Amino acid sequence: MSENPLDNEPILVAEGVSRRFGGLVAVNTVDFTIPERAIVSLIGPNGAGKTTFFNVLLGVIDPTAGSVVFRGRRMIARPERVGFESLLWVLPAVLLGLLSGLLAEAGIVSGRLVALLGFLTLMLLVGSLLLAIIRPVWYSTALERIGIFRSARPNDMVTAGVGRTFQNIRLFQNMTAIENVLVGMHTQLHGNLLEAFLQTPRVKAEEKAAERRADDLLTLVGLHGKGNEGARNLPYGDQRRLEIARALAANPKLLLLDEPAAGMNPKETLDLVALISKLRDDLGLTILLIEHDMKVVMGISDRVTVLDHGEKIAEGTPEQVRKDPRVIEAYLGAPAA
Amino acid sequence: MKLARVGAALAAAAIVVSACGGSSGGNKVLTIGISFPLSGSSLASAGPARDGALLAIKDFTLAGYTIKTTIFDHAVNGSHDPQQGSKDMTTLVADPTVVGVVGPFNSSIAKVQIPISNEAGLLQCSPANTNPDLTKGDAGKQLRAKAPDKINYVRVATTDDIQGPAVATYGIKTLNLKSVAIIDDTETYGKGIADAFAAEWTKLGGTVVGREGAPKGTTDYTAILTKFAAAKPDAVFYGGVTSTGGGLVRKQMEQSGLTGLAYLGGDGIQDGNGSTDGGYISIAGAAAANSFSSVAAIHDIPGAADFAAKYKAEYKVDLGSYSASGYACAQIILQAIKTAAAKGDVTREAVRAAATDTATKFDTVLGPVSFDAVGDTSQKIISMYKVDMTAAGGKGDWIFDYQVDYK
Amino acid sequence: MTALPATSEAGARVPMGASLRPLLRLVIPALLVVGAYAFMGPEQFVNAMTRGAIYALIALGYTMVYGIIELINFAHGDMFMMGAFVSLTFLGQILGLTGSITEIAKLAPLLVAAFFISMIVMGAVGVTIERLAYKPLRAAPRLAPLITAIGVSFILQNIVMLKYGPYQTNSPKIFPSVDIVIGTAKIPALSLFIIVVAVVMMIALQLFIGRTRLGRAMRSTAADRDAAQLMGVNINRTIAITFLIGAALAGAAGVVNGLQYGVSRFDDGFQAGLKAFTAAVLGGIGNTVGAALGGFIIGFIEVGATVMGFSRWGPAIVFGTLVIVLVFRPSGLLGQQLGERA
Amino acid sequence: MSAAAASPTSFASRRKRLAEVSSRHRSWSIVVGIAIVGTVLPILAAIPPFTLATPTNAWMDGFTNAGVFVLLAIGLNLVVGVAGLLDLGYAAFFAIGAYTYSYVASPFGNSILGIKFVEVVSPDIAGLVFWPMLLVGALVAALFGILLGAPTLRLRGDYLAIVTLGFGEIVPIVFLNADAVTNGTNGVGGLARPALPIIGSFSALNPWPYYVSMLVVVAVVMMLAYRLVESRLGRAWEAIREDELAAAASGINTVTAKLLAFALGASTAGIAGVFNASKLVTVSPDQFTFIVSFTVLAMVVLGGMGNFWGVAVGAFVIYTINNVLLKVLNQFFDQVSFPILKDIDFIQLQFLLYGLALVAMMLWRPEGLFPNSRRQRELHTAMTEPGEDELVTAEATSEEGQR
Repeated sequence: MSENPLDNEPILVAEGVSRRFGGLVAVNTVDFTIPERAIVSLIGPNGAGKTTFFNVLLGVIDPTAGSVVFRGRRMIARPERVGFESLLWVLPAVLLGLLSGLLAEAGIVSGRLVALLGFLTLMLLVGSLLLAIIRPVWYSTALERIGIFRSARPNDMVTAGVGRTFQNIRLFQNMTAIENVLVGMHTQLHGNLLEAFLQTPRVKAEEKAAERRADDLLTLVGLHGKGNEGARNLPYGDQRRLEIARALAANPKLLLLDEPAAGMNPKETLDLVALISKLRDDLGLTILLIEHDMKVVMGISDRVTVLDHGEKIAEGTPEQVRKDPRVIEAYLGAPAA
Repeated sequence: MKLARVGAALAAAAIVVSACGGSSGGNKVLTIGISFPLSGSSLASAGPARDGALLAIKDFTLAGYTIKTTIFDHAVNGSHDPQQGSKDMTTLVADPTVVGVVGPFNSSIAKVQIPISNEAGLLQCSPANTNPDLTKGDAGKQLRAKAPDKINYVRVATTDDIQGPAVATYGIKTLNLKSVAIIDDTETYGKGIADAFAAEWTKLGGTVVGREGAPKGTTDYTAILTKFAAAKPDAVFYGGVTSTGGGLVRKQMEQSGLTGLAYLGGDGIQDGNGSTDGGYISIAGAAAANSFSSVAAIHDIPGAADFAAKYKAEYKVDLGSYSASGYACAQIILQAIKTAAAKGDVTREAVRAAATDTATKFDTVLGPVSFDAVGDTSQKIISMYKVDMTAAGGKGDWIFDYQVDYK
Repeated sequence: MTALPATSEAGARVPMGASLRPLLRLVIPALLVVGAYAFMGPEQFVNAMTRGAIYALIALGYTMVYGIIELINFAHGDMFMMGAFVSLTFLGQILGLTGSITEIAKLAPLLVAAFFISMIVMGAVGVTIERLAYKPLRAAPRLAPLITAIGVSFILQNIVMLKYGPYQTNSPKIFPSVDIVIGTAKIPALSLFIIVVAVVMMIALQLFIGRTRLGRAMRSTAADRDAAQLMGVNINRTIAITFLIGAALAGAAGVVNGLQYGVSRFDDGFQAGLKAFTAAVLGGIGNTVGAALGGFIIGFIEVGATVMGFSRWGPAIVFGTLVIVLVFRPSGLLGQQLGERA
Repeated sequence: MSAAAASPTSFASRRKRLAEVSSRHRSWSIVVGIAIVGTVLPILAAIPPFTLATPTNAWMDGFTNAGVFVLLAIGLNLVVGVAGLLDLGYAAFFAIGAYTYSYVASPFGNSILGIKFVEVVSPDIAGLVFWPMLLVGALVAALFGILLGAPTLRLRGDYLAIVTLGFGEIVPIVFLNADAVTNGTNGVGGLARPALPIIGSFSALNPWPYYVSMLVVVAVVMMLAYRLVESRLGRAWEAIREDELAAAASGINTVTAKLLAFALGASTAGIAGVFNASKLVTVSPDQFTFIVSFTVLAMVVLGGMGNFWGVAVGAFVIYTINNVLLKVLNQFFDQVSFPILKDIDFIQLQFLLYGLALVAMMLWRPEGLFPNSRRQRELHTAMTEPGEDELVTAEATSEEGQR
């Protein structure tokens, strides 16, 4: 632990990530790596493209170029030959449909068999559509092998081990705090439909354990005893913490925090900084912070990256970044030399 | 709490309704049920049938008995509802004073009611059902699963498999038409009669140049009619009733280059003269000329004119399409009650037996009617009518042309 | 802003696609229209246009109301039905007209009056209904006004049924049945009149929404009600006006329907409303141009289905097309403008 | 939950305790609750004011019919109330369940499947197939729920609504026009009535076996529904309803979860369809119109979305208004000889009264008769601080929740 976390193996590597909206280039060929167990920050003035970049990392929006590799697996990239995928699942059904049509025309099959073939065609069509919608891992892998690629979706990223919070808190307002955490635990629970129907001992035990763990998580973020409060009734700072607890519930390896200190008073901010350090030190998490405010991140970051107008303008230790003239210019808006 | 309030309202309703039960003045109470779809657009055709039946019951007296009626509307949210139809029949069979039921109107309701009334041995007379499957063959037997040989369901309307061919024969033999385009309303009656018509038409050497369907609620038939026009038929046959489009189709034929063509239909479009609200002639207007339709009854019934006058005096409107059939059904049930009373006690079973006795001839407003072994009317005379726009004071009316016996 | 490096694959592709796209947007629909014309022939083409025009007029009201308060106004179809009854009452029962009127000098003022009266009456009905049944529920769960909308639909139907009976009522076809001959095809002048009326109203609506202060208020309320309120827009009045215009257009559709088919019944609104709603969604709900487009498309699908001999399957084909379109364009054909809100 | 109890009257606290006990012993409370309701209803139907209106048997038959709607409402509540997916074509699955039963339990259906079953065995045996068919109907409907749900899941909010509405229209049209396999407009008749080993085939005249079976089916379905909602999947649905993006960011595969909501909602409708078909012994396309979908939706919204007991009550209330109350008004006023009212034909006013009832109930209780605790909490906040801002947020949240 004493060694510099920046020397660790990278857990996430983003290469040449770009995202444009129409004529606007929000993120422009950004290279970005996060070493394991590091706390890195991404800062930049308003409109620098931080949140867009963040959303690309999380699979919320597709990049227009570049890719993101998480724990050795390419998760996010510009979609490739997606049109073929549609073709792939339409084609078998169309072929079968044509075939049955021809067979029926030729009088080779008739009556009930035609109906059966028609039904099969329909099932095939919808089955493959279903596959494309649910997109299990084996399906994506198989597609990737033939050169068709789609980015992981937000929930796939969670399963892979990336947790997140939102800039403007998005809790499940009408649920209690503990229910929020339990929802976050979704990927960690395995009770299936049948078990839920039968209330098997296994699923009961799992639910009990989940509630205990949710309690522990609430305690960890400092919300001990507030589990049964409605999320909407919690004070602002607590809501931020609850969101972190919810993200932690999925056992992430990498935690992405989007302006976690926004709207907090100095005292709350201090507590938060302590919590973030604790998460890394005690739970061994890797953390990416996105901040508007430079002051928040300076204390805890191992490395700070600065974005401006969608481009990476500086990267280094907080000290280095603080002194970088381009950063100062970007923040203060001094005229270019 | 809300439930309690609803419950209270229900209870209040029930108390009041309850007052109608019981016997009056020592007479034995007999109840005749009426089960029709009576709200929404169904009322247009089922209402006259109900009124006809009520008129017959109103005039009927039998010493020692008091005749009551109970009316059930099984239209829910505007259209006939099989679940409600079944509930109404359950209600009727559960009331021991009910000895006969006039209804239902739609085949799909008959299909859920017959199994119940059959098990209870309750006589049912439908003024309008024409679907052969309700009585004949295996399908009919399946409906009477509990007592297949105890017929309890009779009907005064001739089935589609007689009426449809009758119109086809008329078109080919009498009107000398060769080709026809057919449109139906996709309902049981409309599609059934159109199928039967088409089969007979082809058998007699005619050609069917177009066959389309437009569900009820359709208002625009121009596309179908333009398509027909391209095939240049001699006539258009409409399978269905006026309220599902019979008049609209005729009206729009003008717009689509089919002006003046012969227009054929079953009894579904034979519903009063040019001043009858919502009737075929009043909707089609001047375009109604050169239309032909069938009615499953003899034309020249002695009591018919009398009945029409009485109906008009009672309800202040002309006869509707099924007024006479409703009246006839009630007449049959009442006559069966009389027969049962003459033989002994009037029980449900006695009434049923009296009505379904194949030897009995009932004198009805549709002419003499008797029922065959499955409860279908043995009266198989079909009368053909055509529209005369000079009749009914220039408003147009159906004028009798000829009749054939299809025994 | 910053340009992508020219070497980037994406950078090379984008301009080409961008230059082709507007052209394709014009060419593809044009090809479709020409194709439909060639396939159906002129008469059926006009049938489809006429039917589509009526759907489009109704769909406009659906889409406007949806755009502004996100309510699927199931009572809107009944506005159309009532509009038809207002017009037949005025022309048939008050003026006692029955047949067609051939003199333009007499016909024109009658038509104008029929449209005017029907649109005014229905506009008033629309605003009243909004006040009584929807406004109190603006802060309620979203499905509550949906249920009242259907309740209102039942009420309107029953009122008309009590007044005019459960059967079809004749509406005077005052428009003379004159055909315009194009080659071998005979096109009824009435159909052309209907198409023209519908298109004129659509253009007027677009101008109103795009160019006037009230139209701007409507757009801003639709985009963000709270922000609009902060900017001084009178929300209640704006919503009322939206209902007024939507219902008036439905009233106009009712008049057109009466002229074209000559018959109305109390339950006509249901099917028409369903189709119009489908049209609004097909075009991208909330988008007025989309609603008009959707209306015409549905007209073409229905007529096309009949031409190909699938008249029984008409509604199934309409909804099937809708599903397919939505699978590929989840916010309808022209729905992006609103996509951000959803 | 604790914060919500603002005015702890003894009634409120008692009610709260009841709610707590019932949620701790959910399954037992359902069994007990259904048993109580199931006993009270026949007693009511057998005592004077009610017996005089209609015979007890007819009441029982009506209760069983209402039970079909209770099942439908429970199923739709899973989709609309819990998962927040607006489904306007729910009758499609009702139809699919009913037709599924008809294929196994009618001579016509058997001939399509190419088997001989109903014709060769006695009704007492044939009817036994009803019980496994409840499950099969549920499975087939669930399959179609997935088939029809799959293309719709990318759609949001009201786009979903219109597509489901479309399926609700398409399915009956298919049953109507695919004559060869569905007997078209005639429908399929001659279905076997359910049977049990000792009592044999159910009878049309004795409503009790149907009634008791319905109670059992409702109790089981409601128990399963509650278990589902209180499971991991149920939490996922609620999360999706509240905030889809946040749900996805919590690792929920929103697509699969929605598909499951569709499938499970559909399966309940399938059960209702099998039951209804076995009771009517006929299925025809006109039993499954849009109006059924809408009626069930009204039941769910009126009962209180998300609350299974609430929607069951909603179903019962609307069924009673529509199929009982409005039908007896004529006789009612005739009997009391109320001056003006007795001359009005209330049968013709059914639409009007039903419409007014819907509007009035929604205006009176926009959140339904028995909103579930979350929605109540939502509303409570709005009521204690009736400031303009608060109302706006409450509305915004509820809008968010519906999508």
